[in-house]
Amino acid sequence: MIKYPRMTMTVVNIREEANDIFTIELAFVNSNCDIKYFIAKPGQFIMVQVFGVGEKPFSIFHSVETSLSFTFKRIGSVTEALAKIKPHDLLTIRGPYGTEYTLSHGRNLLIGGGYATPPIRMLAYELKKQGFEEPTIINAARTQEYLLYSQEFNKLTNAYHEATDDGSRAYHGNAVELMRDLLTQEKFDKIYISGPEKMAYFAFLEAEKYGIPCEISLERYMKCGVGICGSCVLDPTGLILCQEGPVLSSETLRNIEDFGKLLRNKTGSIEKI
Amino acid sequence: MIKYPRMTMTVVNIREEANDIFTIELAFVNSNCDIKYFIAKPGQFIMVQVFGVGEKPFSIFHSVETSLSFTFKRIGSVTEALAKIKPHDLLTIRGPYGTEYTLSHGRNLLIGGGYATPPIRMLAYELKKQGFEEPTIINAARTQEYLLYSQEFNKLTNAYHEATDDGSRAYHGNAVELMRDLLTQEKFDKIYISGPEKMAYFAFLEAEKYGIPCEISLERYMKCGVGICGSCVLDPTGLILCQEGPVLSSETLRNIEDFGKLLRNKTGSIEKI
Amino acid sequence: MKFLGKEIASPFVLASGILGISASSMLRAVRDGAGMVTTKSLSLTPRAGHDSPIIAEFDGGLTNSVGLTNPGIYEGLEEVEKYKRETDAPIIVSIFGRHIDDFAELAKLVNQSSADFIELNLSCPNVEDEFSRPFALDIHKVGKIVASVSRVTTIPFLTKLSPNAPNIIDIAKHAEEKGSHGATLINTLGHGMVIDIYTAKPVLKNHFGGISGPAIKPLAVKIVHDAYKRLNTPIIGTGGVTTGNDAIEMLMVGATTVGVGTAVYYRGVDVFKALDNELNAFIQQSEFTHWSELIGRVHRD
Amino acid sequence: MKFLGKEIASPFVLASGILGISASSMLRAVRDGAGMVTTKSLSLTPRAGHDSPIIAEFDGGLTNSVGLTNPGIYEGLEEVEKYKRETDAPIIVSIFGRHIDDFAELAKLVNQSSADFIELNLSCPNVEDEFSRPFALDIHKVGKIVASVSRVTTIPFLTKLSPNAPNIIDIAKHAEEKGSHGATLINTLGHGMVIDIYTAKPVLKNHFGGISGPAIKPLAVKIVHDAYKRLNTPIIGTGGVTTGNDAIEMLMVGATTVGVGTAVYYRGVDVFKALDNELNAFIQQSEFTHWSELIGRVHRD
Ligand SMILES: Cc1cc2nc3c(=O)[nH]c(=O)nc-3n(C[C@H](O)[C@H](O)[C@H](O)COP(=O)(O)OP(=O)(O)OC[C@H]3O[C@@H](n4cnc5c(N)ncnc54)[C@H](O)[C@@H]3O)c2cc1C
Ligand SMILES: Cc1cc2nc3c(=O)[nH]c(=O)nc-3n(C[C@H](O)[C@H](O)[C@H](O)COP(=O)(O)OP(=O)(O)OC[C@H]3O[C@@H](n4cnc5c(N)ncnc54)[C@H](O)[C@@H]3O)c2cc1C
Ligand SMILES: Cc1cc2nc3c(=O)[nH]c(=O)nc-3n(C[C@H](O)[C@H](O)[C@H](O)COP(=O)(O)O)c2cc1C
Ligand SMILES: Cc1cc2nc3c(=O)[nH]c(=O)nc-3n(C[C@H](O)[C@H](O)[C@H](O)COP(=O)(O)O)c2cc1C
Ligand code: FES
Ligand code: FES
Repeated sequence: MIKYPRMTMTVVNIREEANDIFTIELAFVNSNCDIKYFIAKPGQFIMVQVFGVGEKPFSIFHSVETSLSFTFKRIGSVTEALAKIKPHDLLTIRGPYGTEYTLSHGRNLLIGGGYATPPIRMLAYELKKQGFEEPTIINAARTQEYLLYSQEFNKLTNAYHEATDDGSRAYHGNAVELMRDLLTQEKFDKIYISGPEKMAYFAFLEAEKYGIPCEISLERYMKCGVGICGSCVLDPTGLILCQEGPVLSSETLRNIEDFGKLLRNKTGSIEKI
Repeated sequence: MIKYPRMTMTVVNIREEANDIFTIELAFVNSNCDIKYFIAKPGQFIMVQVFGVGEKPFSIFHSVETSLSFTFKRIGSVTEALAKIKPHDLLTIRGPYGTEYTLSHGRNLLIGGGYATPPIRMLAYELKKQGFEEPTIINAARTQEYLLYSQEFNKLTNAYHEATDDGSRAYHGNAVELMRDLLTQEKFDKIYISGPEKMAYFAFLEAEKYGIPCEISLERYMKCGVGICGSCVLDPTGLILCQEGPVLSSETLRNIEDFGKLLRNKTGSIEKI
Repeated sequence: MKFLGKEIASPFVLASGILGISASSMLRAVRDGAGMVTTKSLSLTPRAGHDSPIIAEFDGGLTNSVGLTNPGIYEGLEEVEKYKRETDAPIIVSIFGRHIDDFAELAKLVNQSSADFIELNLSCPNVEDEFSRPFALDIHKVGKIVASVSRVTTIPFLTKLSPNAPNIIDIAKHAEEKGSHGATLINTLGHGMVIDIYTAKPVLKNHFGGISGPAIKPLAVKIVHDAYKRLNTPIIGTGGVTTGNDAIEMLMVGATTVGVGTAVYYRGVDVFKALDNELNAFIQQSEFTHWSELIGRVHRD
Repeated sequence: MKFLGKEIASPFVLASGILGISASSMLRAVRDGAGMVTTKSLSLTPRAGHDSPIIAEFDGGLTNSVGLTNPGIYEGLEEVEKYKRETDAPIIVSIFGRHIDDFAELAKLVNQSSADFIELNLSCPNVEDEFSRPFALDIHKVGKIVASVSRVTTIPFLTKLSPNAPNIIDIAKHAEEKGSHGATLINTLGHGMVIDIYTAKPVLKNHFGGISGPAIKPLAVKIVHDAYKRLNTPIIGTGGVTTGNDAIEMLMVGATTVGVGTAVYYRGVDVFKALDNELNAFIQQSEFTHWSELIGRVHRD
């Protein structure tokens, strides 16, 4: 009995979304594994392994029976190797792991920041597919080159907003500032966030002021992804992010003192975010 | 994943059927094991372990959801220890293992000899339960004290015959001689045999003369009971008796040169039967 | 029930290296029913350990090459203080060193903390290339380390040994004679390798790792069984315990308490609750009244 | 594909001690797709071995204490003759002795038979009490036995070693230098113990036994991997191979052929047919054309 089988998958396609941001599409190779396919939920992640280089967690961006995709930013050794991948190469993954965004009716605000936007994109598609109300979407990035999926978001909702730190496109400012403006004008029932933790943290504080429940996807250094190495644990509750996250609700986040402030690095030492 | 779990069972009852012949009834203890119960088929056997003494194969004599029974003759260390068992003691068993008698319509002759009669008793009950025609039964033993289950057989069929080697009761002679007599008078479609191998062998030869198919239960020295130690293998086909027997058909037996002649002892050496 | 003088609420001990980096995760294990916890093995300076993948599963357990990732003894002991502010459940601080002398230095630091016990990890098989052969294979080195730690500590300490040493029982006895107050048996079995057949490459980044989980349970049970006959000090029986029945086996052969590692992988951190329930269900149906009566049962009569 | 000069139809080898008492059962394995078979280990005189229970299953494999049951070398070699009359598939005669000198005496007898190869079982962990520590733990004794066998034989012989020796690779190399023509890696891992918790007694009559099956696969794979780097002679990679994928791992790390033991317990004697099919399915979907191309693949690039 293998609890979490590894799957060797074929690279169908790799494309550069923006400078240093790539999307890889993988196809299941039927014979390779007991698992013939899986369909992941928005918010869930996979561990992707490049042999000889390493294995890192990535959010699932798109998932159907035959294939799945993830988007990544080139920042270190594994993402460097991934950026060099060619179609027909093999990659080994395990997962999907972790919690998902829970879809709910009402006026939803979706906020995605930088290369952490993929789960928000997947969530927006899922809301549409399942016939939920059109959400309001904020997509924020440093500059306009890094605004991922603009065209798609535009098609998914009429209430699509963009923000760039440098004002190179649309709203001049960050996601939280834009959100703050929106909240003064509109009422929301729920907010979904995926982005840099500082951004997510301030967005959460803002939502708390208005009493709007959030679901926020967090990232931590994850070595095992399956709840044993302890590197992703959040204080003081001992929440195991790779299993009980990455998507956390406001109730949970209120008890996480680390949120927006501290994380553990490769050695397990506590660092400021 | 355990392929063949061991079950610790409670002794409900032990009774002496005849001199040195005992029957033990065991009850399943629900909490002890993943297996809550099993129902064995006539011909199958279990490995019974007396801790600190040893483990030996025994035919199942009676099997219902809550309990099972086996009959044994006191001849060596394990049966010696079994004879001393008291109600409420624990015994560990594994199984049921092996092939079963296949029930068939028509005129059936059942032949049981000595302490190998239990599977024949179980078969007779099963035929009755499933509404098959009343079989003819031959029950043979050295002396009348060793004629097991006489009353029950009498109730199970009107065509019940007994034989004793010393003539102390009923027919004076062995099972094969009685069978020979019967075959001259009656026509049978199938013969089921369980008894000492020499007896079974000569009964088989007799049946072959008349072209009547048999199913015969054999015994060999069985150390593992699960097809790996090789001690129960029959030449020249390499038949693994603990798995592919103990019940063998005439077609199979025709190819077994060892049948009635040779067996392997504790060391694996070949001995004459 | 007391273990080396400290009250424990259950026989289950979170094994070293499983979630033991932060006070918060260890407190969680205690809330979930662990009687005692062990920290991740701590060294004098922080270590990043090996790159991922650090675990490769096979049919029967895990191979791991975490490589002793830890934030170092100083930060580690801060977590111990956080932990002790919240609970009385004993905490064992696991330490390991690059050199023989490191152990005494580390033990001195732990001795000054609120930790209840020390565990000497002499046997991690994941850093051989770096540290040469594990100390636990060499009876003389083990004796030396144990003696040096014994001289500088006042709190009890345990010695954790490797099943790779054919003379593990002799080594455990020797450690006891040199002052060890208990033995943790066993560490992972070294080394295991899992190959990805589609790429013809080892799955672990470090190529091989220590073996844990159900696969090593009969080995651990045998070692604890033999150690019980020779030792006068308590044993934390560790290796493959995944169910209450596994724990009962471990206690019966002579473990005083039962270490739980890989079971957290299979059953989550609330495995401790499940193990407690499974153990209690057995006790209730048996002639026993407390789990401590199971200890060493196999050796009776 | 040839193994030590003899043609083999598949890489799968019936491991010693599994059904290998009679020619008939070994022929069955060959009919079912085994490329080669190994006899039960034979000694100078017949041995009854230990009393049943001789196997105790656990979650991950078997512990066994068969205790080297065998009808003795003379009767064993009669079975070899029967076997060779029916098939060209090579047969390996496994031998073991109580004393160092027994091996040469046994090897001489095998050398005069129709056997293709000899295997020196230096490592059975089930008879320690009787024979003191297995020879396979002592590099010098192994060297001595191998040299003595080398002097009296003309047919190739393999040395079967124990994973309990931390220096198993050095020992395998030493054996090669002393004349061994190949290595069988590994024998069972010793010792394992399985406890019946309702009676608080060991399940095995002999209390403990050697561990086999999936539980030891990563250990066997690592040992074969390391041995391949050091040895110039072929390796029968043995330990836990249960599926075609397991066999592929074993070949890729460097096994020339693959021993199959406990898988017969799990999947029956026709496991050889299943393994052949699973291996061939993989080959057909891969860039390879023959299984022999998999050998040592992990060491490329
Ligand atoms: C649940 C989850 C989902 C993720 N999804 C995505 C995704 O969809 N796309 C994407 O590009 N990235 C994602 N990440 C982050 C991604 O795992 C890291 O970027 C990855 O470590 C990069 O690997 P590398 O070897 O290229 O760089 P590394 O050499 O590992 O890292 C480069 C730098 O980033 C830091 N770092 C790495 N990982 C983390 C982390 N998790 N938290 C904080 N700092 C870190 C390192 O300390 C180092 O300074 C996700 C992480 C998590 C935990
Ligand atoms: C499938 C099967 C079903 C069986 N069913 C029954 C049953 O229902 N009742 C019953 O009493 N016995 C049965 N037996 C036989 C029973 O297993 C033996 O009698 C048992 O070995 C006795 O164990 P012991 O330790 O008391 O005697 P042991 O000391 O093992 O044996 C005493 C003597 O009997 C010989 N012997 C033991 N077992 C066998 C054997 N299988 N074949 C040939 N010689 C043997 C020994 O060599 C020795 O000489 C069955 C055997 C098999 C294989
Ligand atoms: C992922 C992982 C990390 C481990 N890290 C350590 C460690 O840092 N120090 C240590 O002494 N043992 C470590 N071990 C060994 C365990 O504490 C335990 O001895 C071993 O895994 C056997 O128990 P188990 O089968 O219950 O896991 C680790 C084991 C695993 C699986
Ligand atoms: C029941 C049993 C009996 C064995 N008997 C022998 C033996 O006589 N000689 C020997 O060299 N190895 C013996 N072995 C070891 C196997 O040949 C093999 O090396 C070991 O079991 C590992 O392989 P596996 O996991 O495929 O079973 C025996 C193993 C088992 C399970
Ligand atoms: S990444 Fe290891 S516990 Fe979460
Ligand atoms: S009894 Fe072992 S093979 Fe049949």
